Amino acid sequence: MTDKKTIKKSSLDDLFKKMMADGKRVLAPVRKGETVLFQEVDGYSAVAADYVQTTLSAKEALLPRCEEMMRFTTAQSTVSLEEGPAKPSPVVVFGVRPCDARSIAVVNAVYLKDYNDALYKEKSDSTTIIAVSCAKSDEYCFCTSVGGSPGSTEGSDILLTLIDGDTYLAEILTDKGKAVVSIAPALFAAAGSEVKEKHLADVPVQFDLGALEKKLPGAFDGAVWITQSLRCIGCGTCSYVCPACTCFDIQDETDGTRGMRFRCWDSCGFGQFTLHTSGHNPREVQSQRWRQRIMHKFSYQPDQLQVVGCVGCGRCSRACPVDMNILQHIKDIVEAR
Amino acid sequence: MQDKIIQKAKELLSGGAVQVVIGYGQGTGDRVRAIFIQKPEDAGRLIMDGRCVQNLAGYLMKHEVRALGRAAIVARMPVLRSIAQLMYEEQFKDSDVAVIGISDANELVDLPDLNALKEYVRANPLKLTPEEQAEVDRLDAMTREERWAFWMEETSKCIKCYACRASCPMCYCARCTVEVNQPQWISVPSHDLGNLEWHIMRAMHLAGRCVNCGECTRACPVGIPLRLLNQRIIADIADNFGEEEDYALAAFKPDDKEDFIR
Amino acid sequence: MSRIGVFVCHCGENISATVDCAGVAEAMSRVPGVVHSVDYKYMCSDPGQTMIKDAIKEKKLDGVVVSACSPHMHEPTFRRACAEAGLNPYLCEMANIREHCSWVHEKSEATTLKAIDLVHKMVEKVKKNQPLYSIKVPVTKTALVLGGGIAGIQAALDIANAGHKVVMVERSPSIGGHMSQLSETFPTLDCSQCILTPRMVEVAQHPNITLYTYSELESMDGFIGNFKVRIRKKARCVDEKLCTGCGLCTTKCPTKKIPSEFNEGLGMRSAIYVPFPQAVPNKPVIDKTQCTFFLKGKCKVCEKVCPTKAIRYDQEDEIIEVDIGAIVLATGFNVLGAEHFPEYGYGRYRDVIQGLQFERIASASGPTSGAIRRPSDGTEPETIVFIACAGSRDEAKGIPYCSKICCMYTAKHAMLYKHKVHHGKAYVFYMDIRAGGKMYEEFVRRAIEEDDVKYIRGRVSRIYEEDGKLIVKGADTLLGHQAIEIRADMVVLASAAVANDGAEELAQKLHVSYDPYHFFAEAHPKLRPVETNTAGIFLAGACQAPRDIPETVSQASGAASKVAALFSQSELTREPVIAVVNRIAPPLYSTCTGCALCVPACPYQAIEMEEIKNRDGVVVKRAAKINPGLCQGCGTCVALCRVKAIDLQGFSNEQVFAELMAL
Amino acid sequence: MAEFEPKIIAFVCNWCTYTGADLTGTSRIKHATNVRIIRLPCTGRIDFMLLMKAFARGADGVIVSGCHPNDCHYTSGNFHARRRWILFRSLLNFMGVDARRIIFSWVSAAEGAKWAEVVNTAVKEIRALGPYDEYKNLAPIRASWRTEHAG
Repeated sequence: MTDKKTIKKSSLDDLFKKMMADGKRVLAPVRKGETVLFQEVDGYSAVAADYVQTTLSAKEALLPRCEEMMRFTTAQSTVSLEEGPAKPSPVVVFGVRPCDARSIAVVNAVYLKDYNDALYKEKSDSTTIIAVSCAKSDEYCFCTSVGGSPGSTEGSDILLTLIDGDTYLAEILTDKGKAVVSIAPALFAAAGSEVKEKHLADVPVQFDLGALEKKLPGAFDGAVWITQSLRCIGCGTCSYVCPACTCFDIQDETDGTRGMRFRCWDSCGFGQFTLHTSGHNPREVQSQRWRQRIMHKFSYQPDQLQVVGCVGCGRCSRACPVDMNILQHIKDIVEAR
Repeated sequence: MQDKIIQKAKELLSGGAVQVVIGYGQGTGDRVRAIFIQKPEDAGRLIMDGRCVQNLAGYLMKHEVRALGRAAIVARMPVLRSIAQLMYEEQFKDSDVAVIGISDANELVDLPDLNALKEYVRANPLKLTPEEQAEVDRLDAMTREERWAFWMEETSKCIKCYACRASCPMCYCARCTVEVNQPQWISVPSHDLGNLEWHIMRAMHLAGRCVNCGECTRACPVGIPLRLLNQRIIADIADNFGEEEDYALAAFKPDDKEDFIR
Repeated sequence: MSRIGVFVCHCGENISATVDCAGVAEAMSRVPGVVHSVDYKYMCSDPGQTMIKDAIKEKKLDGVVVSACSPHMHEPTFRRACAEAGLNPYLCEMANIREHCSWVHEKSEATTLKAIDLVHKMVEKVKKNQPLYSIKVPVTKTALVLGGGIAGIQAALDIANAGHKVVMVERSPSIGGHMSQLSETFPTLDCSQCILTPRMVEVAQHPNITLYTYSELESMDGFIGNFKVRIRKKARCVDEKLCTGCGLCTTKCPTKKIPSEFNEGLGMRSAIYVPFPQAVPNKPVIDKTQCTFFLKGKCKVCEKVCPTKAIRYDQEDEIIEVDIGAIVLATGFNVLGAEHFPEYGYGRYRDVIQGLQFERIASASGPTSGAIRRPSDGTEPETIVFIACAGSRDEAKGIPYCSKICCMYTAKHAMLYKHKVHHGKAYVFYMDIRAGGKMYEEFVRRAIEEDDVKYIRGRVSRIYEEDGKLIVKGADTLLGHQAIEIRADMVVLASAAVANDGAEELAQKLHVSYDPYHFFAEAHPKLRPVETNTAGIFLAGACQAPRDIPETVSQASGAASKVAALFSQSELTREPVIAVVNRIAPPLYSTCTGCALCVPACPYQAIEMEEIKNRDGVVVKRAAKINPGLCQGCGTCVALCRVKAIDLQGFSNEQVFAELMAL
Repeated sequence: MAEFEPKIIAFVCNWCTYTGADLTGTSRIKHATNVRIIRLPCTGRIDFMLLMKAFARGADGVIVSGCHPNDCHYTSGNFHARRRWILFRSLLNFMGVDARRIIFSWVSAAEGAKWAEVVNTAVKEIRALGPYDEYKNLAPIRASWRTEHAG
């Protein structure tokens, strides 16, 4: 049962300080030149205002771009695993957009469903998501087309919605959310009859997800993939900014007798992603990789994991150096006869 | 200008000289994007204005684009330079490509073949603009420690998405150095060392080849001013070696000057 | 897992005096992949090599690191030993813990730790070594001899007599070199020309020798067995085929007051000239810088008088290209110029001369027909002073070395003088007398004891002219630095022997090393004295260091025998240290991306682009291809290759990387 | 406290500097023990990435040395290398990498004494600059390995 409270914008700094005093690291969107990135902050004043979407998603709190998996030492004929560094303190991620919060379910489906990934689980358990509803959207946003909304609570521990210039409606959604409130109960007030809906951005539904999911299995051999991806240059930007992309690469690094294993982001957009040792590459050209991206998110993942691999945050389209607009491409596929 | 390009594209396509024209068209919102015109009647979609800065030369080497047939490419100066360099690097020949050249003065340039293009590029050597030079100088004026802090801050944003590489027409290698793992020269993970090594390596591998189109910086999703590195090298090449060679690192003069070798 | 054997050499005490060799061996035994690690007093000795061979067999080693001296010293030794035990020789590496460690550091823990590092890095390298197979290349059995002095003559004749072709290139119009200028030779006092001239003629007439005089090396490419040489044959302005050497042109030439190089400026020659009567070839050359026709456009006297119409004013330099298998460098030496001796008044006082000038004066064929006469007034000097070490062993003149020949020829000069001017007084100022050589010491004693030459140990501080005499001021250090003043009629300086003009430039053309004095460097001072660091290029005579005639001749024969040995095989084997372009599975075939930027960077034009075809014969890509015959293994392309598609055998990316990561 | 002993890695060509360093040995000219030589055929073979990796591996300084101009055994390897170093050094400096820690020299096969001097000067200079932790610690494997596990 959702507990609704209010909190003043002016109290957020206090909340931050109290959470930090409680031993939590607080990550929040910080403006860096033209980008807005989640970074550890020491107060609310550092938090960026007035942006539609962060440049990178909050996924990194749970799935870092480069993460130590284990460390080892080698001797004459043995390899021994070593204890890693001390566990980092619990994290509160503030300012997550509802679409990003929804994406956690997609990542969870990969890392916690069939196999329980200990590294991920550890982070997942110790991370609290304070999301903030979207009052603004742009032409790239399409959360409503993939089952989300600018005020969706899915995946958040607390969802804040600015209901007047100074007051947030705080929906306390989980035990982790309650734990945050309990750190600074005085900062929260009981909510009245406020409703968030009228404070949310208007994001129109752009395509019929069901129709897309039906269409894709038969579209594998179509020419659309080539046409759409002619301008795709094969970088990994879309995957790396995507909150729901989960693929990783494993890299070992050694220094003398010491070694470390890292898990690093990877992208199906890269030519080498599927390269076999034999030299054979089942996805030899970019159009096949583009198809994979769309198929995986909108067909394979719904089939296998019962989640749609896209939350409509629009980041990939915003960040794409060559203006590959996923929304436009999907609409074209749905509308094609 | 735009009309002339459309006209030229129509001619090339209808005459059968090319099967595809690579140019700029309307993108999302006020963006422009690369478009691939295959029919004369679609040529009207071509756009030419101040937003059309993406270096399209890389598409000439893309498998699916090549499969369309002989291409004409709308080419401003950086694209012309890229084509000249790619030609020097034997990546394509005259029969592969026609150019619709546009001068820095925004005039259509008649470049009937790639040799003409090569001459044209040679006649307009690569130079940094005063503004670009000033930005390089601004960094040079910092202390070493400040520069280190600057680049550490910038490269810490790097996520190794390789958009800089993918967007660069000169980064066409079949297997990039970072993917060479016997031995693993460049640390792959996106940590401080991996990021720094990647960007040093990339700048060095573009030394003498970079055409200063700025695509890497535009492509970078986290806004790292990568082209500064290439611009430093472009200035160094001009200062130290002059401008004659096609590739400064495969050439030398017995009296090349330096002031640091003991 | 590798099975590496490590063999740590004590080199007697050369290494073990400062490095804990047993400690190094022990440390290596703990390195993963090392299955055998021992130390021994002399690894290069027979028992030492046997240890290695036995270990290879018993422990089934797949890599060997010999930790001893420089690989330049014993790498071939140990690689051969490994090969004899059935291990591919290129799976053996040396760690240099002598030259680079024990000899340059004091005994300390740091020294041993460094040795451990040096050995460890080679262990890591050898793990990445691949078996390699030496490359067979054909040998062009023609030798190039650069220089036509006694060194070149001897080498050329020896090679030619062994049945091989020789191309001899001499810079001046005639062969003969400095030896042809000498009057008599020590210690036998036989006439230099009498023993040399027959050899010169033999060279000219030998069916296996092609002689190019008045010619210089233009450029050299290629490598041992397969050099390509371009020779610039300078225009003589005389058709050598037509010229009979009658000499009419030289006698009729109106320009006659040109100081003769052969006579060291003590005699004169004409503008069209033969340097000396016994010159080989006996064909004149027009000195374009002096000839009236070339300077003023008219004269042509020589053309008019020539009975065979052999004069060719419009003759141009000719470039001759030859394929060569080996090169003997015999370009000789020079003597220190006049400008270095202001204190002796050389160049200012006409009667202060240097040794080669005295040779001409004493020579029967010289300007005075062998009579000892002062250059200034032609009188017979009553008192003569010889100054040894004029420039030699003098840091201030930049010549710290001993010129080696001066002690002997000064004694000879003094003797020749006394034999001709019996009543004259001869003084020799010297620092030390170095007369090591067969009959040399006896020769000097004879000068002192039989010919009454006065030897004064000390240096001359100054010479000045006074009343037609040269006042030589010096000190006798054996008499407690007693000041000495001699009123002499003539002074002879034993000027230092220095590298020949253009030696540095020539070394650079041939890619051979040279020392700080521009003498060419031998591959090893003791064990490879006639070889250079560049395979197939050998040294003879004073271009390497000051030498006398017997030494020069024996070294020339040594070089010739090296050439003959090389030519005795139809193929030679080369180290397989060459670059290769990788091949991988389709569809990439090679990681080479075909950018072709390595092509212009290769110093040997060894890289070309090739088309790779699939099994249907369709060209799938273009990739670089290294010609193994031309590649010399510098690795410039390897460093340049962005995708690392080119690698260098023996110094591969994996090997070098492994070395670095071990440090 | 003991003096800081810098770790210096030298990349040298086989024909000039390596042989020159041999001559240092043959001449018994004593010098500091800090330098470890890696032998390559030619300076032309020295990839700039080797220098980068040397610092990543924990070097405090690097020496690069080969034949004097015009003396290259392979004619022009050192000329190519020289251009490479001109650009590489400038780039490193522009990125704030401490280019003073890379010492470039020409040492011929005859310059045994010069090699000793290059080594001693390098050791002195790098010692004065101190450990290059700034670079070494970029890699997590060096920065975050707990000291009790240090190998």
